[in-house]
Amino acid sequence: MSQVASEPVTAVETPIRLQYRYTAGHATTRFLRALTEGRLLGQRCPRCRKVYVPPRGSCPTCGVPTDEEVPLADRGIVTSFCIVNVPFVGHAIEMPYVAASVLLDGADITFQHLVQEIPAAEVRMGMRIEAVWAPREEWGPSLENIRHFRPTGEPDAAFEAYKEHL
Amino acid sequence: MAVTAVLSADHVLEYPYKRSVGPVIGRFLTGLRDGRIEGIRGADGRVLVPPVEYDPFTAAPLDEFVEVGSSGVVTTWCWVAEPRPQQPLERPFAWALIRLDGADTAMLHAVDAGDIARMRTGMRVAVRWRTERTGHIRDIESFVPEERR
Amino acid sequence: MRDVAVVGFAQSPSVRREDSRNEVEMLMPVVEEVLAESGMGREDIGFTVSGSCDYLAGVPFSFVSALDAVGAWPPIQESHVEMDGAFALYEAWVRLQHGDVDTALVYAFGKSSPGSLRDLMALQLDPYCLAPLWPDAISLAALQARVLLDSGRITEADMAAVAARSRRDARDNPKAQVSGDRPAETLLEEPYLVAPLRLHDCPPVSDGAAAVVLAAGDAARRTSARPAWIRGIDHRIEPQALGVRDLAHSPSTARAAQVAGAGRGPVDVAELHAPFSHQELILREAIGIDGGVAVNPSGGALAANPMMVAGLIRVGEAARRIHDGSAGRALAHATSGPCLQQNLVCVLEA
Amino acid sequence: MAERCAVIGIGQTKHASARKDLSIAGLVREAAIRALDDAQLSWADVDAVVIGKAPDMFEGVMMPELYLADALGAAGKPMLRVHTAGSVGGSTAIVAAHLVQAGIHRRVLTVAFEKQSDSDPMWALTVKVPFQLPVVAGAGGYFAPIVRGYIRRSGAPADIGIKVAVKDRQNALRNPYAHLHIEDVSVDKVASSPMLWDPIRYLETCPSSDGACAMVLGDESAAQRAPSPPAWVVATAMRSEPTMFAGRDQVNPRAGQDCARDLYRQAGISDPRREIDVAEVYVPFSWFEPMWMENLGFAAEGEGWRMTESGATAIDGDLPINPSGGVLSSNPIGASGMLRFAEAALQVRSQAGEHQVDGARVALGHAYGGGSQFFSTWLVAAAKP
Repeated sequence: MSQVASEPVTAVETPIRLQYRYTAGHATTRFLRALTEGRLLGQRCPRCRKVYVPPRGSCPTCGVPTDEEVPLADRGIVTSFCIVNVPFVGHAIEMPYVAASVLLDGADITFQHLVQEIPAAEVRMGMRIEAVWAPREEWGPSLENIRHFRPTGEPDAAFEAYKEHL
Repeated sequence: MAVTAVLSADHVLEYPYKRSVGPVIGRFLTGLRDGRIEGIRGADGRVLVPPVEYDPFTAAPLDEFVEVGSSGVVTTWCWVAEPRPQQPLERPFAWALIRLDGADTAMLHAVDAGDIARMRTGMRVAVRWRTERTGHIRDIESFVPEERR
Repeated sequence: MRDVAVVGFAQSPSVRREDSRNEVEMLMPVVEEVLAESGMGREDIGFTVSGSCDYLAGVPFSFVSALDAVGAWPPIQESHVEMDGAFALYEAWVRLQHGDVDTALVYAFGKSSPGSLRDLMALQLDPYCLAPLWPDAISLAALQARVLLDSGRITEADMAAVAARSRRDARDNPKAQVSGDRPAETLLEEPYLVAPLRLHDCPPVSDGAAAVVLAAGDAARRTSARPAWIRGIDHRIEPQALGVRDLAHSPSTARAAQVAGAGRGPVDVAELHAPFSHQELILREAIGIDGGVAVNPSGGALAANPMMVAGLIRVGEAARRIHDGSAGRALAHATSGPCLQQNLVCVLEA
Repeated sequence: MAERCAVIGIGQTKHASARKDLSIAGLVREAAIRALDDAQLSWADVDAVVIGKAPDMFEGVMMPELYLADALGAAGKPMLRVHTAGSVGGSTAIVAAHLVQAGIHRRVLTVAFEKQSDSDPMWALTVKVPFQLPVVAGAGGYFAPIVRGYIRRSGAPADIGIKVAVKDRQNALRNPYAHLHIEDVSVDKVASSPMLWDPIRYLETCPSSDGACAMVLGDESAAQRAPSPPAWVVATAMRSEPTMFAGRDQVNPRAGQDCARDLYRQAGISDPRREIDVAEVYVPFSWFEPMWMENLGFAAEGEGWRMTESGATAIDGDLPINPSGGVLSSNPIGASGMLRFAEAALQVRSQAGEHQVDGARVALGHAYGGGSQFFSTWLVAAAKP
């Protein structure tokens, strides 16, 4: 097919597909296993006593292993949030949705999760929230067992309570 | 702390990279699509195949294209008894550095020789073109021992 | 130049698959051990630098979470190279030459087990005309080995002898992954993996981590009874395309060795980062190492090859021979890229 | 520190969402050649190359410096590859400066790049890894709650982000290399652009760019021989802290504060707001200008927004910030930090063209990366230190 007068080549497709087998490590495994039973498990640093969730097996500021496990409630507060109008690749979710920094009661660090069952414009910093779990038969080793968080209706936490978590 | 079997899961890192190639590689790939192999003259006068945009030793920009032959000599090779999934051939083959006629450097590609016994350094091989060509290094399906043609 | 020495070295065992620990969990004990050996606390470290590569585990920014292993709080002076840890050590040495800090922690980690190392190394190649062919790492090394064999400078028996000696020496190295005492003759009876390479000519796939502490001048003398002084360190790179290089020689190693002053005196021990057996023979010639030198008494990369770590381990192993008094002058080498494209040489003295 | 170090050559590409005319090598070359030409040097004059970029997954090339050795004239020379996330362009330049200051090399070429159009940065930055929390919609989703935290803490008026965006986009119109040239940019246009990650609007975010930046750094004798005025490197500083830890202040991270303090200490600066003439600060979302004003010690905590509001950070203000248009106008991620460093050097060399700040003698270059955890800064001056 050596046709001559065609356009010069300016780009080339070079698909890359790499397959990995990824292991979770002990701390993450125990956190995820607890989630399959509907429990939230943090870890406390033996040195600074801070409680990490999800635990990663170490304290980032002390550089030491964290092996004391701490059960945590599935409720807490929104410390901050953003209202997202950008499609979330691979997730069928109605926009806008609220991605919040969630501080569980008893934990010293936030993680991001969804806040729903409230109009996006009404979500507030300091708002009390609780987990809404997926039906038990859908549970797996994943934080996605918690579909989202929703307001509890309790009074908002004072700014002082979470200003160190921004 | 009780020992728990560690969880593991598949992770696929996949993207269909589309690369702009610039004028030099573009011309080489255009040539491949049209069934032609072009090298480029280096700062020392040697003909480099595949062409490079900049001289490997002086970094000078290169732009003098030289058409070279579609057959040449194997300067080194190895035998892949069990090809990997993304490699050019599914049956056992040789990787070889091949110095095409008119070129001074060797290019890497696969040689479809059928059997390791047919391979030797210094043997002549020729391009086997893919029928459907798009301007890609894989427009060269492989090289084949020349006497086989 | 300021006097800078390796004063501590620690490494994890190299294993085929480190399943139970993530990178941070793998690194933490190593960092702890190297600090203890150097008699330092985290607060005594002036500069921290690491080496790793995202593609090994297929996770972008993998070095970011690894920082958790050093407890970077209060904030630290820190850098990272997407290279073998030996090059991180070079950056640390530069920083100590710059002179505003006296101590440095260098660490490296690499888990090769999650992916298919042999295949993904193709991504180091020219992304337009080479990587799309997916030549695997062993095949590229095999092309180089045949150039050497064709030249008549070595035989397959020479390669097997390197492998046999490495495995034999590795028996004394509890951190090594592959060891044994099969003689070269029986290794040669094995089938080819990618002819002309047999399995024993190739490195194992390893997960591992290592750390080194460097200190300058008095700081080194305070912390170590017998510091391994870096008398010279240099690294050089070559063009990448295999077809334009002289694969039978390593001019970049030769140049780095010259600049590092390797030839200024005899060395007692050389730790060469030669992942493939024939590459040791190329490196010996490039550096000018004669038969009397103990090469890779640790077993070398043929016994354990955690990617991005194995080069740093060479420096650590060489320094260890000085620390324990078994060597007065040692040489370490690290490599990167296909077929010894980039090479670092470090000369250490008691 | 045995030697002085100066910037003696600067080059950058025309940044664009896709430089379809170039290969990766062609892209880095465009910047590198311009830096060499600026210094009137050839490849043979370069002793070593230090290159930086962000994750390799952007281009799908593992350790691309290996393939780029030819294009950057590195054959037979030392070559290092730095990667410190978004701050990498800055930390790469700092490693190069240290090579000169330590007396190891006389002239070092340093380059940083990203060719983001080979893939999709949203993909590369949010690769889904098993067992990790589902990531929320890219960098904007990560940083927007932090911006909200800043607004709450400082009580800043809601339009500060808009003002920054208008200023930087107008500045970019003076910079021929900038990716975005939005001729009709206005408060209304920014304010009415879609709210992507509330409180961050579309026109308050950085683009995704292909681009590269390069500098030639030289020792004192190289600087004396340079054809143009050198920008002397007065001080460099880097700080890192972990991504996530209990009690971490992401609005005003301590690593950034410590980094700035260290920089000023080395340079003997006691009042940075007055003693520094212009700063190129890494602002990928407009609200980060007031945040970094505080973090860098130009304003008291909670007061950074007043600098924006009063026009102090405008190109004719008392401390112009990002006269080049900044990251908001060009964002080849790996190069963005080096562009800040290089633009600072251009200013004190009086070579910034249309976006030159009158009388700039001392300039700050700043970069940050990761989750606001890696910081690198340098201070350059027209006068020899």
